[in-house]
Amino acid sequence: MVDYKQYHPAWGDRSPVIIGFLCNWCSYRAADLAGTSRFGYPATLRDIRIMCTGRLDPTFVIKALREGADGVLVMGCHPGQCHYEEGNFKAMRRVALLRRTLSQLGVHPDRVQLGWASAAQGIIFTETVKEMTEKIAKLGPLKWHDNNHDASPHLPPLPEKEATHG
Amino acid sequence: MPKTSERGLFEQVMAETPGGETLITCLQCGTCGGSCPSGADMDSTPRRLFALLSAGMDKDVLESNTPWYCVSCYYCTVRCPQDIPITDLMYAIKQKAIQAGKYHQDSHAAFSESFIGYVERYGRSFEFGLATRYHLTHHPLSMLRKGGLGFSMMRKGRLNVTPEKINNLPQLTAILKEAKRIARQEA
Amino acid sequence: MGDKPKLAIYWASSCGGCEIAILAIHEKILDVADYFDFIFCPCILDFKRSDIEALEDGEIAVTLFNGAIRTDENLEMAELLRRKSQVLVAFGSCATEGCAPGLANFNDREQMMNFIYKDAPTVVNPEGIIPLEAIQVAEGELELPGFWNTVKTLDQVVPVEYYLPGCPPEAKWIEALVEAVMAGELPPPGTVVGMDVTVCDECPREREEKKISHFYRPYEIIPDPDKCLLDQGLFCAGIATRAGCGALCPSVNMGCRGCYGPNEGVIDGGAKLISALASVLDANSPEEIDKILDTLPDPAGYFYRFGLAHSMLHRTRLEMENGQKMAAQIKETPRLDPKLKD
Amino acid sequence: MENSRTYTYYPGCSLQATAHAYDESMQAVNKQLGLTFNEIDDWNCCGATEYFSVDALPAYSLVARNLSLAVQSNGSQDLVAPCSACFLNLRKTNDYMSKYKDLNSQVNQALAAGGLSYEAGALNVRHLLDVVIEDVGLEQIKTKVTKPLSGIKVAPYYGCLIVRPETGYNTEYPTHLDELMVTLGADVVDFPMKTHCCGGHMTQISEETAYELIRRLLQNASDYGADAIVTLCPMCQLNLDAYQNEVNRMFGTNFHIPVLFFTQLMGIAFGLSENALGLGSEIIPAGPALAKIGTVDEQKTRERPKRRDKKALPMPSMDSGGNE
Amino acid sequence: MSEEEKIGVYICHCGHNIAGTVDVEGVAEWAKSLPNVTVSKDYKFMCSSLGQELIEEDIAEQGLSRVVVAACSPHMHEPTFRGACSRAGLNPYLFEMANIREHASWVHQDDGEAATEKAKSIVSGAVSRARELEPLEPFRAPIDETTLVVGGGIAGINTALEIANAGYKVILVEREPSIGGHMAQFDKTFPTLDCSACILTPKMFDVGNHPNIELMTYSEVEQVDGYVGNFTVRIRKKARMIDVDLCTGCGDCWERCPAKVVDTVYEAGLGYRTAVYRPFPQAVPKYPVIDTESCIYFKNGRCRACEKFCPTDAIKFDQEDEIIVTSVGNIVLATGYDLFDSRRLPQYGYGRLANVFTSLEFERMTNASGPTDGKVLLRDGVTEPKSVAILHCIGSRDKNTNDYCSAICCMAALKFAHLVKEKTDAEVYNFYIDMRTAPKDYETFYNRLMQEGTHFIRGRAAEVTDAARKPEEVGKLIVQAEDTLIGKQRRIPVDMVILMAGMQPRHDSQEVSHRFGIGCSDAGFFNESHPKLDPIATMNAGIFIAGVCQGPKDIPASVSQGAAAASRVLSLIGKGEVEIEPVRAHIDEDRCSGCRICNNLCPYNAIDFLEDLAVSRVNPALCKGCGTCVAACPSQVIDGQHYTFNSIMSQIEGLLWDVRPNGEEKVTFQKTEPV
Repeated sequence: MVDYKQYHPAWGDRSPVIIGFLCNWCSYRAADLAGTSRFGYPATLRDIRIMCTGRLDPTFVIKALREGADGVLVMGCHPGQCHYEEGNFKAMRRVALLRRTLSQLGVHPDRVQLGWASAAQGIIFTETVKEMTEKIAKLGPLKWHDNNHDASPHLPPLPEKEATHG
Repeated sequence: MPKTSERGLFEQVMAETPGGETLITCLQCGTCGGSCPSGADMDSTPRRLFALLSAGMDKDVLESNTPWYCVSCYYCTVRCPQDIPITDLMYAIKQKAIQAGKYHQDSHAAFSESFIGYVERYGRSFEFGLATRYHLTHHPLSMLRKGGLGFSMMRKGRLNVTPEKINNLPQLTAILKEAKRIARQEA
Repeated sequence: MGDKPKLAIYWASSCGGCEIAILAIHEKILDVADYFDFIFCPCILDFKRSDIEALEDGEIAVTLFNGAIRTDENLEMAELLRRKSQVLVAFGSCATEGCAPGLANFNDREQMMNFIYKDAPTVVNPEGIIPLEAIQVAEGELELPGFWNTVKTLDQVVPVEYYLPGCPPEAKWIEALVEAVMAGELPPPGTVVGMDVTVCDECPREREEKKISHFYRPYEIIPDPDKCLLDQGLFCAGIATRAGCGALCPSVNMGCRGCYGPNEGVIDGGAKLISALASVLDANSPEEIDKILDTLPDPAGYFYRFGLAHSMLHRTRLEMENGQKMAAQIKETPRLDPKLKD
Repeated sequence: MENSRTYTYYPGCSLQATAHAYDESMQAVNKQLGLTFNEIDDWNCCGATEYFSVDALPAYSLVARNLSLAVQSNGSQDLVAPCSACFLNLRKTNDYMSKYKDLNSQVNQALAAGGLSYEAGALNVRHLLDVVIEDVGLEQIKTKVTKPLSGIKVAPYYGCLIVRPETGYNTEYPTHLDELMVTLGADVVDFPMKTHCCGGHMTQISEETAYELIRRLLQNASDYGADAIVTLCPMCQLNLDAYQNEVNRMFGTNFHIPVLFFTQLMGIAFGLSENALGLGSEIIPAGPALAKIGTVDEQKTRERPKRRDKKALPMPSMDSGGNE
Repeated sequence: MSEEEKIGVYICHCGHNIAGTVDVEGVAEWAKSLPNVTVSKDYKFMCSSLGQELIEEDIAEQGLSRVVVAACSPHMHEPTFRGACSRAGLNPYLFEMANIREHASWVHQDDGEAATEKAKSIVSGAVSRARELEPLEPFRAPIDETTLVVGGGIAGINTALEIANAGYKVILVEREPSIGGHMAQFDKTFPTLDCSACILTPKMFDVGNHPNIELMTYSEVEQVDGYVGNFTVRIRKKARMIDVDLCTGCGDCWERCPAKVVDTVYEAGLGYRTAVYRPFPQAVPKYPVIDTESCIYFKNGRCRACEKFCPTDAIKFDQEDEIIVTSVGNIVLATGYDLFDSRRLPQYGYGRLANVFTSLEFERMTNASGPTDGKVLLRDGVTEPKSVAILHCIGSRDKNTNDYCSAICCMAALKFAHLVKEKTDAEVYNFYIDMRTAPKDYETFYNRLMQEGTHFIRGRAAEVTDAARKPEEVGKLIVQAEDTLIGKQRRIPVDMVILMAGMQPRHDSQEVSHRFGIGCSDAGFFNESHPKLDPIATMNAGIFIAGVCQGPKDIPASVSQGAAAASRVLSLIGKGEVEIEPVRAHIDEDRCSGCRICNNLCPYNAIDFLEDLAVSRVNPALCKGCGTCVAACPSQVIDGQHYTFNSIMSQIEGLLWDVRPNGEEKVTFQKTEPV
C-alpha cells in the first residue's frame, strides 16, 4: 500500500479516489492493454466505460466529486482520432468550462483532468493515471461532504473583540 | 528499485544519466560503433562497451579507453534507433571510472580535471593556462614542438596570458559545492 | 370560521416579492379568503409565533413558505410550520433553489460579515461593529438568531410537499396550486408546479443550429429582436430553465436568468448549462476554447445564479485547496494542463 | 526603417581569445543587420565537454547559473550563443531540465545555494547562425550584399554541435549555412563531411585521433575543390586552422585551406573592412582565397548545361521529402 | 422498479489470473451484502460452458432479473455472457460486466489488498448500474448483398474474386489507373522466385472480366455513411479524359505524346512515362488516362497530339469527374502501403548520391519490362556494378522513423542479393541487424543465399558516403558500419547501394480511417478488432481490412487475409440480416423544447429539427450511439439507451460505495407528473 501521507497529511490511511470516464474505443482499450501488458499503476482509478467522451455530462463529474471522489479523469481518443469523429472535442470544451466553473467553487481545476490515449497506448494510459494520482495526492482529499455540507449550521459565536457594542 | 549500493554499474550508469534507462533496450545493432569518428582508436566500440556493461563486466568497462575517445559529436545519439543518449552515457561511464580510479590513461581525465580546475577557480576557461600546464605535465615533448603554434596564436591575439575571472565567484562556488553535495547524496 | 382550512404564509430569507406575487392573482384572492382561514403572514397580519405554537400539529392545511434558510430563526420557523402543516409548499425561488440569498454560498459567514458591515464602499463603520448572536448589556442579554455559514433551501431542512418556483412565481401557477388545494385534487407529493419543458418552448424567438464563437455582455450588442439570443452570443439560461414564466425576459431582449430552476428530471441546472454551452463552442483546441471562454466571465455566477444552494455542490469549499485563499482561486483562469493537451 | 532586434547574449570564453575574429566580425555584421546583443552580466564558462565528463550535476548547475542570470537580465527570452559548444550546453541543460523532473529540482536546489533559480524552458536558446537566417532572413541579407563573393568556392562546415542532438535542423545534412553562402554569392561545394567532427578536445589529449579527423575534413574539402572552409564554431575553426600545419607534418600532406567564420564572409560581402572583421588572425592566411572574389570562373562559364544522357536513369527528386 | 430486482453476481477466478491477486471468495461473499443481490458466487472459469450454465440455471431457478459477471474486459467476453443470459430467457442488455482482470488484478499485482478493494468497487459499480439497466432489442436490418472493396492490390483483388466467385456483386475501387498494386511492379517473388507478373496477371484479367465485379479505377471513395449491411458510399471517378467506350487501348496516343515525365508511381521514379499513359502493358483496365498536370494541352492550351492520332476519337479533354453514390452492405479496405521515404535519412545519401537506390527502384530495375530491361546497372544506365551493398532496416526498427519491423525486407534483400548474383558478377554485402526469415521455406532461401556467396555483415549501416579516406575508396560509395561480430568499424567501398526501405501506412491512412470510421494505430495502420482472434474485422461492424493496410506482411499473408475478409463478408451476406446494437439516442419529443443545441453536434447528421413541431428527432438508423447529444441536451430530454443518465449516475454511486457520505443530503427533485 502506498502511503499517501507523504504527499499530504490529510490522507491519513486512505488513498485518493479517482473516477475515470473512459471511452469505449481508445482509452478503455488502452486500459485493457495496460492490463494485458501488466503495466502497474496506482489503484486509485475506478473507471466507467462510456461509448465516447462526448457522452460526458458534467453532471457526472460533479456527482462523482460530491459522492466522495477526490478527482475525475476523463480519457478519450486523441483529438482527430475520435471513433465518432469529434466527440472528444466536445469533451475538451465541456471540461474546459467545467474546470473554470469548479475553480470558482473552490475545487482545484486539476481535480478534473482530460487525457488522451489510443487503444495502443497502454503506457500513456498508465502514465496519465500515475501523474493524476500524484497531483491529487498533493492536493489532498477533496472531502466534499465535510467541506460543503457543514453538518451543523451552527457556528461558534463570532469573536467578541470584533464588536465594540454601545 | 534497489538502493544504489546494491545496484551494479549497469543500473547505476542508467540511473545517473537523464534518459539513460533506455540503454536496457539496446539492440546491439552497431549504429553507434559504425558512426563513431574515433571508433578506430577505441578498444571496444560503444556497442561492445554496452554489452560488457549489461553483462556485468564492470572492470572491463571502467578500464576501457572507449569513453575517453568520445569526441562528443553526438552522431551515435541521433542515429541510435532506440533513442539511447549514448554520448551522455559515455560521460557517466567516465565519471564512474574517475570515481573508481580505474580509468585507462590518466592523462585524459587529467585534462578534464585541469579544465575544471580553471573553471572553478576563475569561472571562465583559460586556454593558455590549460595548454601550457597540461602539456608541460603530460606531453612535455609535444609542448616543445607546439611552442611555435602557441607563439603565432599569441602574436595574433588569440591567446590571453592572464585568465579572466567572474565577479561573483563565491556564488558559483556555492552552487557547485551544493551540486556536488546533492550528487554524492543521490549516489 | 373555525371550520375553514387554515392557510399560512411565511417568509424566511427573502425579499418580500413572493407576498406581492400572491396579490397578483387578483380577484382570485377573494375566493382564497373565502375558502381559507388566513391565520399567519408576518408581512400583513399581526399573528404571533406563540399563536402558531399553540395550534395542534397538522392543524394548518397549507403553508406557503418563501425564502431561504440561513438563520437559526429560519430553521425554527421551518420546523415549526412543518409540524403544524399538512401541506408545506416551497414557494418561490428562494425556498426551492436558494435564489439570490443562496449566492452567499460563494462565500462564508466571515466574508459576508466583513463585506456587509465593514468593507462595502457604502458602509461607514469606523469601529468595525458587526452583529453578535448574543451580547450582555446593562438590562440583560440581547440575542440575535444565529447566522449560518451556508444558505439552505427549505427541502434541505424539512420535508416539502410541493415546489412553486419562480422569482417570483407567476400568478397562473399560484392560482393552479390554490385551485388544486381548494378542489381537493392534490398532485403527488414532490410535484413542481410548472411546466416540464424549458423556456425555449415559450420563447417566440427564431432559433437556428448553434455555434458560439464569442459571448457578448448585454451592453455590447443590440440583439436582433426576432432571433434567439443565444444564437447571437448573448448568455441565456432559457435552454436549461423550466418554462412557466411565458419567456418574460427573452421577450424584452434580455437573456433568461434561470429563476424557475432546472426543468423536470435535471438534477443540476448549472452542469447542464456547462454541457450545452460548451458543446456548441466553435473551437477545437484548448487555446481557442480558452479564448472564447474568456468572453464569459464568472461562469459559476451565470450558471448558478438562482440554483447554487440547491445544486449538487451546494457551495464553495470551506477549506481551500493547498491553503490558497478563495479569492486567489476565483481569479485564476484554469487552463488545460499543456501535457494533457495533445 | 529596418526592424532592430534585441537578444540576450552569451559570448562564451573562446570569443574573447582564440576566436576574437568571430567576435569582431559578429559585432560588425550585427550593426548591418540591426541586431542588438545584450551580454549576460557576469556569465561563467559553460563547462565545454569536460565538466560533464567528470561531474554531471555540477556541470548542469554551472550552465544553469548562466540561464538564471540570463533571465534576471530581464531582456529578450531568446538567448544567443555564437559558439556551438556553449549553444549545445545551454540548450541541453534547458531541455533536460524541462524533460527530467529530478534533474530540474536538483539543479534548482544547487542554484538556490547561490540565491538563484531557473524555470526550465523560460529561455529559448539559439545559435547565432539560426538568428541570422531565421530572424533576419536571407532576403534582407541579400539586400546588404555590396560585394558578392563570386569566384570563391567555400565548403560550409557546420561541425557537430549546432545540429545535434535535436535542434530542428537536419542532424545529418543541414543546408542553412549553404543557403547563406549562396545568398552572399559564393560558390558552395556539396561538402559531404559538413557535420563530421573536427576532433574537439582530442587535439589536446590524443593528437593521432584528432589529426586524423582534421585530415579527413581537409582532404574532403580539398577533393571538392574548396578554396576555403566556412564555419560557425570557435572550436572547429581552431582545430582546422591552427592544427593544419601539424596535420601536414604528420601525414605529409600539403593543405593550405583557410578556415573562416561565416560572419567574416558576411562582412566581406557587405563591403566591410578586413580589419573590422578580424581577418589576418587566422593561422592559414585567407588572403589567396579571398583574392579570388570577383574573378570569374572560366571553366564554369565554358560548361554548357549537359543534356540528359538518354540512357541515364532519373535521379530521385529532392523537392519533397528529405527533411522531415 | 429497481427495488424488486434480483441480481446475480458471479466472480471469475480466471484460473490464477484474477484469483492470484484478488480475494475472489471474499469479494463474492461481500457482494451478497449489496442491495438487490440475491445470488453471489465465485467460479474458476466463468466463460467455460459450466460457468455459463451456472448463470443460466440461476436465472431459471432463482428468477434473476439482472446478471453481473466480474471477470475480464467486456471487449473479451461481454458477447459470451449476453449469450448465456439470452439462452436463459433474460434480455441480454440486462447483463453487466465488471472488468476486474485488466483493470484490477493485472495492474495491481503487487498489492493484493488494493486489488481486492478495487475489485469490490468495480463490482459495486456494476451492480448499481445493472439495477438501472433496461431491456433492449437489437435493431435488425437486411444486408445489401453488394460489397465494396477499396484497393486493387493483391489483397483487394483476391477479396473481390472470392466474393464475386461466390455469386455476389463487388465494386472494386482503385485510386490508380490500373489495378495490380505493388505486386505488379515486382519481377520475382520470394522465396520461390516465381515471376510476379505471371501469377498476378491472370487474376487481374479475371477481375477485369468478371460479371460480378464492377471495376472503378482512377477513383476514390469520398464519403461513407450508414451502418453494417446498409452503407451508402460516394465514389469520385476521376476524369480520365478518355471515353472508355470508344478506346481500344491501341496505344497510338501515348506513343505520340510529347510530354515525358518521371513515373514516380509504377516505375518508382526510375523510369519515364508520357502524359497520356497506361501504367504498364498488362494494366487492367487497358484504357489510358491523361495526367492533366503534365499534359501540355492542359498547361498551355496547345498540342492535342493524342486527339489527332486517336483512331476512335476517344480523347475527351472536357471530361469531368463523375460522382457515384451507391449502397453496399459490407466494405473491405485493402489500401496497401507507401514505401518509407529514404530521403528522411540523409546519412544514406539517397537523392544525393546517384548510385544509392531504394528497394522499389531496384524491383523496377530487375524487372524485365523495367527501365533497364532487367539489367542491373548504375544510375548512368550503362555500367554494371562490381559490388553492391544492401542495407536492411531503412526506416524500420528505428524510433526516429518507424519503430516497427517491416517484416518483408529481409526476404526481399535476400531476393535482391540473388538477382544481383544472377545478373552480374558483383560482390554483394548485406548489412543487417537480425535476419528474420520465419515463414515456411524462408530459412532455406537464406541458406541458399549463403551458399551463393553473399556477404552478411551483422551491423546496421551507419552511413553511406562518397568522401574517400583511402585511394581504393575514391570514386566509390563507402558503406560505414560496425561489424558487430568482429567488434570493429568497417568501411566497404561499393558501386551500388540498395536501401531496403520499409513499408509504412499510406500517407492518408489517418484520413481514410476517419472516413470509414475505423481505428488507426499510431503508426497509421488500421486497427483490427482483436489482434489475435479477429485480425480481419474492425471496430466498425461491416468494415473489414486486408493486406498491408493492417500491418506489414508479404504476398501470401495478404492473399490469405483477403480471402479471410471475403469469407467474413460472405457469412454476413449468408445470414441475410444484421443485428445492430441498440445503443442509440432517443429524444422525448413531448418534452423537447426545440432549443436546437443538439442539432449541430451529431457527426452523422442523425438529428433532424422538425420545424412544424419545433422539436428535434433522432434518426435511429443514422445514430451510432456516441451520446454527444445526450450529454449536451440542457433539458435532459435526450437519453442514450444502455448508457442512460440514471445508469451512469447509479454506477458512480456504486463505485464510490466506501467513500460516499450517507445519503441524507441527497439533493433531488422527485420526478413526477406535471400538474
